[in-house]
Amino acid sequence: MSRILLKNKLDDCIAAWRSAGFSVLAPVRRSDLSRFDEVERSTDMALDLVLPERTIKDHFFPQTEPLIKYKIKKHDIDSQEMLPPDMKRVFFGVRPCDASGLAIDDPLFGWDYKDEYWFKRRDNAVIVTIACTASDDFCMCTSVKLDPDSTKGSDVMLRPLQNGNGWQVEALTDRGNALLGPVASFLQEGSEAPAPVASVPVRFDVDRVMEWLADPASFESHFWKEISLRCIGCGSCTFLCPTCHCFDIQDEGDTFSGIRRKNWDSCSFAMFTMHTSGHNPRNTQSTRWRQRIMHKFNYYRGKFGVNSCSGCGRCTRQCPVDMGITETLQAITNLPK
Amino acid sequence: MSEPFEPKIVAFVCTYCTYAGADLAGTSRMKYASNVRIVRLPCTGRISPMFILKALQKGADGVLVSGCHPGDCHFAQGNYHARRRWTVFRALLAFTGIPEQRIRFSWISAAEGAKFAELINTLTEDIRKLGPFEQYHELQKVIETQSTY
Amino acid sequence: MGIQEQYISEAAGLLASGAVKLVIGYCEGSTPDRRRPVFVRTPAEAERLMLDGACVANLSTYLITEGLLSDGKSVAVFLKPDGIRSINILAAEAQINPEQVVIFGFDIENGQARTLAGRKASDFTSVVEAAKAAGLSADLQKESERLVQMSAEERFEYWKEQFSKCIKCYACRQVCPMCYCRRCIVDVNQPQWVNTSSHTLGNFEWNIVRAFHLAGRCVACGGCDRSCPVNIPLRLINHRMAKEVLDAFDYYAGESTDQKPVLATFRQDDPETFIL
Amino acid sequence: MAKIGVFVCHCGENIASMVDTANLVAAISEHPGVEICTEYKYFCSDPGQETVKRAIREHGLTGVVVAACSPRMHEQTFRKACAEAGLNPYMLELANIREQCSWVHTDKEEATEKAIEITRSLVEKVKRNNGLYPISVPVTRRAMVIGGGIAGIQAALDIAGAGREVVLVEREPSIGGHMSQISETFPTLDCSQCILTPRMVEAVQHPNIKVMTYSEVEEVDGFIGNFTVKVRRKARYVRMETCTGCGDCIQKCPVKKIPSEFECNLGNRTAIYTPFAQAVPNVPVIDRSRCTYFKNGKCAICKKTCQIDSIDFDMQDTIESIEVGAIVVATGFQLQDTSLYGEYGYGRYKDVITGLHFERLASASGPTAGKIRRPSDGKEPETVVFIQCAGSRDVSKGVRYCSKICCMYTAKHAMLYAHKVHGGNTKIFYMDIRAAGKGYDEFTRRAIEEDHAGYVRGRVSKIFEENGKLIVRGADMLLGRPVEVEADMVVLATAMVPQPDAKDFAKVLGIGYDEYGFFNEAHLKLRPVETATAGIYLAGACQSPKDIPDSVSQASAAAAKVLGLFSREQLEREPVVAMVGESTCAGCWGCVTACPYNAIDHKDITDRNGNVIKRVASVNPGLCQGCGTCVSFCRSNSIDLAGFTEKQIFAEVMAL
Repeated sequence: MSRILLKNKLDDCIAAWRSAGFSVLAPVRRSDLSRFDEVERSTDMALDLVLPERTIKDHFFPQTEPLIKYKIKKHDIDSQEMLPPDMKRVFFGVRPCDASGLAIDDPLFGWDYKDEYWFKRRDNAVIVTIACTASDDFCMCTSVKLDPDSTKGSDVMLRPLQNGNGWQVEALTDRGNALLGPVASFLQEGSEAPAPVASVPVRFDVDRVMEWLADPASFESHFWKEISLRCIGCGSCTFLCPTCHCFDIQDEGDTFSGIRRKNWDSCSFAMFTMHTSGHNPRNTQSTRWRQRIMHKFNYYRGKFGVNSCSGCGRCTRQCPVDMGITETLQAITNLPK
Repeated sequence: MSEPFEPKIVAFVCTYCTYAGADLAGTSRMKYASNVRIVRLPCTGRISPMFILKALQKGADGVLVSGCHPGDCHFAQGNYHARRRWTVFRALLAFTGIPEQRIRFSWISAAEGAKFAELINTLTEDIRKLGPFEQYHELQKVIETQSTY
Repeated sequence: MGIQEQYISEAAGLLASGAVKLVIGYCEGSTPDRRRPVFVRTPAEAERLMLDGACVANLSTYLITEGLLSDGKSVAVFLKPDGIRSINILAAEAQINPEQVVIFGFDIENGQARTLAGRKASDFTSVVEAAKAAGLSADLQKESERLVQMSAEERFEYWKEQFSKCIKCYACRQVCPMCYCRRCIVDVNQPQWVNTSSHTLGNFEWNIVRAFHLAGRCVACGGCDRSCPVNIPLRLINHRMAKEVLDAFDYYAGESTDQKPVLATFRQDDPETFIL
Repeated sequence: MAKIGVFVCHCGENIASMVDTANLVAAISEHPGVEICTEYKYFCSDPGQETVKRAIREHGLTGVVVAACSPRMHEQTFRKACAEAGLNPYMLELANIREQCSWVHTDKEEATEKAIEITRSLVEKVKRNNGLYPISVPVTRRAMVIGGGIAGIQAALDIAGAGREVVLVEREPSIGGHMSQISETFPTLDCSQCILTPRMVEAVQHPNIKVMTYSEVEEVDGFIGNFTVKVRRKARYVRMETCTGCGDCIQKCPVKKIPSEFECNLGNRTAIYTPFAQAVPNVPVIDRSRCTYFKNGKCAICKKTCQIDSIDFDMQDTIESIEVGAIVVATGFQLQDTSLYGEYGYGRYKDVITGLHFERLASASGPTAGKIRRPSDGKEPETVVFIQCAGSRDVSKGVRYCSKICCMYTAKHAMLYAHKVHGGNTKIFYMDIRAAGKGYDEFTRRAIEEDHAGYVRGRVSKIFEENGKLIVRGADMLLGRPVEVEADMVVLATAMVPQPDAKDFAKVLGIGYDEYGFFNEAHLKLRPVETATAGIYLAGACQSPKDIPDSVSQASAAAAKVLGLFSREQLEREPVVAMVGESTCAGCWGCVTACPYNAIDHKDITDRNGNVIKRVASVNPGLCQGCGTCVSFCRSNSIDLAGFTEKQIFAEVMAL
């Protein structure tokens, strides 16, 4: 026996959470784009998506965020911090890979300086994940040692029922348990079996990849040049990635006042490492692509003990030239030992 | 309603014709609305579309771009080049929903002080009727508030 | 022999004879309906080339890769009429020497690739003329007209919604063969004309500037639109610009390798009905 | 750190009565970077300027804003003051709070607010101003005049007369141009040759003038003060240095039946020839295409005849490269080919001729020794019909413009005819009589009143031959009825058109041309003799149809411009010019195309070993006039305009 949430009770849950002061965010399809956004009822949701095009990272580490508001005075500057307001949020229908992405980034934002802008949002968010029963040609969670029902980063796990009427509900954390409190009356006990999770093939040997990347000789390998020839140097893979977290600080304003902002940046951009002198240590696309792969599967692990990839496959799925991590790691897997 | 809305208008003009025309309006002691702020450039050829965008960001409710009549350009061709740019840029702005009535173009010669004064008055009045360009200013206001994400 | 086999054999021949150092074409992609760009350097590799109705990307964008053509050697590239027009513009804007570009011309009709005869950009004059005569896309015109019929406020709201999605990944710029600037205007920070932040204002500015810079240069290959990860209908805004230069100046981008840029030239009798 | 001084002028009451200057000073004083802000009754006065200068020195100001009148009024005044106080004059901006503020507004509060905003935005601009220094360009004080017609000769003589060297290039074997073909000139009826020939001789003998006939300009490089011109000296096959011009070779040349271009094919010339008897230089040329020797290697009679062995069949074209500082273009005009009017029968009927033909017939040195004889049978025509605007002012077939000289020369022709053929009849079909000019209207009146020129207002619709007569059918619009005239000869007032190769030549020079091919002046009203390319000037009919007095006036004007340029060794120019950011320029050459002054060129950037890495745009500060059209075109923001830089304008707007 387990707790069950029936689909026809979902609206009650939403209402209950909302009246408990939560805003409820779920995958929606709006203006020709699937992403997480606030919903008021279940019909707003697009839960049938394998994966929304945008990640939930957007809601913890927004693409652009004000940090400081400043006013320029004759002899000094007035400034005022612009932390986000307190927001109690339920993210409903998150996929395990996106939820894992948050967990992967947590140590990054908290290892020395605790990034308040991330944790203020993170601490007040409850992640309700739905295990995947479907996948597509780009999904690769199993290749990075996660699964279609990984619980990493999630507070509540929902497993779709075989009969399609609802989900098995499992609270994974205190936050998850607390979230279920106000909706306990809409849950029921049941023994319906969950549907089998999606079968996602293992597309590369991540251990072999890590081994190869760690070999100092690999850094200068001709491999990087060949594999990245068609990369056009846009930032779509990094910006759609649930774990990429690079940013730039930018002042925007006029003569009298302005805002200091934190904006996404991408290691794919030629400007990313451009020095004021004009020198660019990563002056070709291959060195940038190498950086991205190295960072995800070598450096990040070195620092935080985990690879910076949750296997969502967006990098390939939305790449204008059909590149992505999968192809590269497959190629590394297939390199002669 | 208390006070009538006073629109903010930014004008980009060439120094040889329209700026001189504006001076003439002054020396002739013509009276016109005080809503326009003039940015003086050597030639309409120097007026980049970016100027217009920045004026809007700065809260302009209307923009005027003005220079020498065709054939009168001090630099012979600057205004012809400018005219092509305006044609294209104006179409672009209109297509993105920035009303054509807010971005105006004119030829005003150094002798047309009266035309300048009259245009400023009409323009001010037209834009006053349109009201503040809230839709665009809203974009700026959003930036200045904390993220609700 | 189908077009694919024919071009594979010709590409292999060109590589074998040393007539070209590289062939830029399409090969199998990560799913059955995807084709990805491929760079072929040996006759043997030419076997990987594919050509069919799924080959839509405008590969001319790779020709502006820094240093690619600087050794004076030739490169062959698979191009549709839009790509051929791109070559014309790149040549007219002195970014490439068209003599170094061998074109495998093709077009897609009813989902099938069909040969376009010719090897050099100048061989395709009639193809470009036919494209001009066929007019701008009627589908886009219809969509664009729908927007034009709206009130300015509605149109603004429409684009505000669309541009609010923009994440400034610059895929639209990177995929575009016309965006060859060594430094994009958006990367100019002294002064910062375009707000680089991806808030809606910054996105408005970026997308307006991008469209303006493509006015009279866009060949409607659709690359930006397809590449946009957040599905902004960039094709519409580019189409509107193409229509404007065609209507106002009878200018069709990419007609020849010596066509002058529409915004660097003028006619004394250019239309000016909007100027007071 | 910026230290800006702001000086608020009351202009007596002119500003102070409408702008609360105390308020203005208070507001500006609070602005970041403003070191000092004061007000005064008249800053343009001596004590006012002293205040500014003292403040610059005492406060070490890095920039100055004077909030006063229009920069068009006192910018120079205050720039000078800044310079005198040791501040670069371009570190100054004027905030126009008089013409564009106090004088035009009626609400003091609004005017004050506006004055504050204007001043503040210029403070922001001036913070980003850069010190600029006048640009000096060395000047080669030698001029080239292209075209040896009356305009070219006049320009050359004027420049040479002022002591500067001139190279006069003419593509025909002789200088003289169209004027040498003309019989008498209106409105004085003096003989064209008589007034022209002395000037031709003067030119060729002038110590400062080097005349290069039978030569063509092939390439022009460089810019104002520093042109390099490649001139092709076509092989004459006669040695200029030794030929005495005795004419024996011409006499003996067996090829005698070549239609003479100079005589408009009404007379003949030989294969070795001078175009006309008074040619300057009086050295013949061999027409290679007609010469028997060049055709089959036989003949060479001229060589045998020449006593001083001046004939050289092996002579080759040579290219001479000449450095000059200025170029006067005086390449003249041509006549439109009138055969496009099928209904007039030109080319079909021998006795339908052009005005220039008539000049040759009336010329004492012409093929008929000045007797009016019709070409077909040599008879004296009893009735001559003149048709004006045979090509001019005709949108459908001819040209849209008025050729300007035809009304006058037709009246002259009617007069000459009346003087030479007593009792003859003239009919002149005209649209309007345009006789503006000194003595011109009097002249046409004289033609009508004294010489009975028969003016008929109307157009001719058809000319056909019948019984040895030319039947001219037309309409008399004043009487409103058809007219038919039996004429012996018809003279068409053909349109003046640009030289057939004018457009190509304009490209060689890098100057503009209009839809017809006439060269474009920099400004139709204010700079009519300059071209948009600095250092290249226009004279005569290459710019637009002109008569002799106009051509000569313009030639002298062009010469004055050249002499002005040559008055100093260095040309000093305003430093408001464009500059290229070479690191980011993508080399698309849009700016090169857009520049109205051809001031932008390509520049190779090379590595240490001299290999070209990339090509970028490069502005020639000697040519740039500072319009900034290139800046607005440049997509990558790689070109900027000193004095109005992107940073300056951005700051100005962002402060509004």
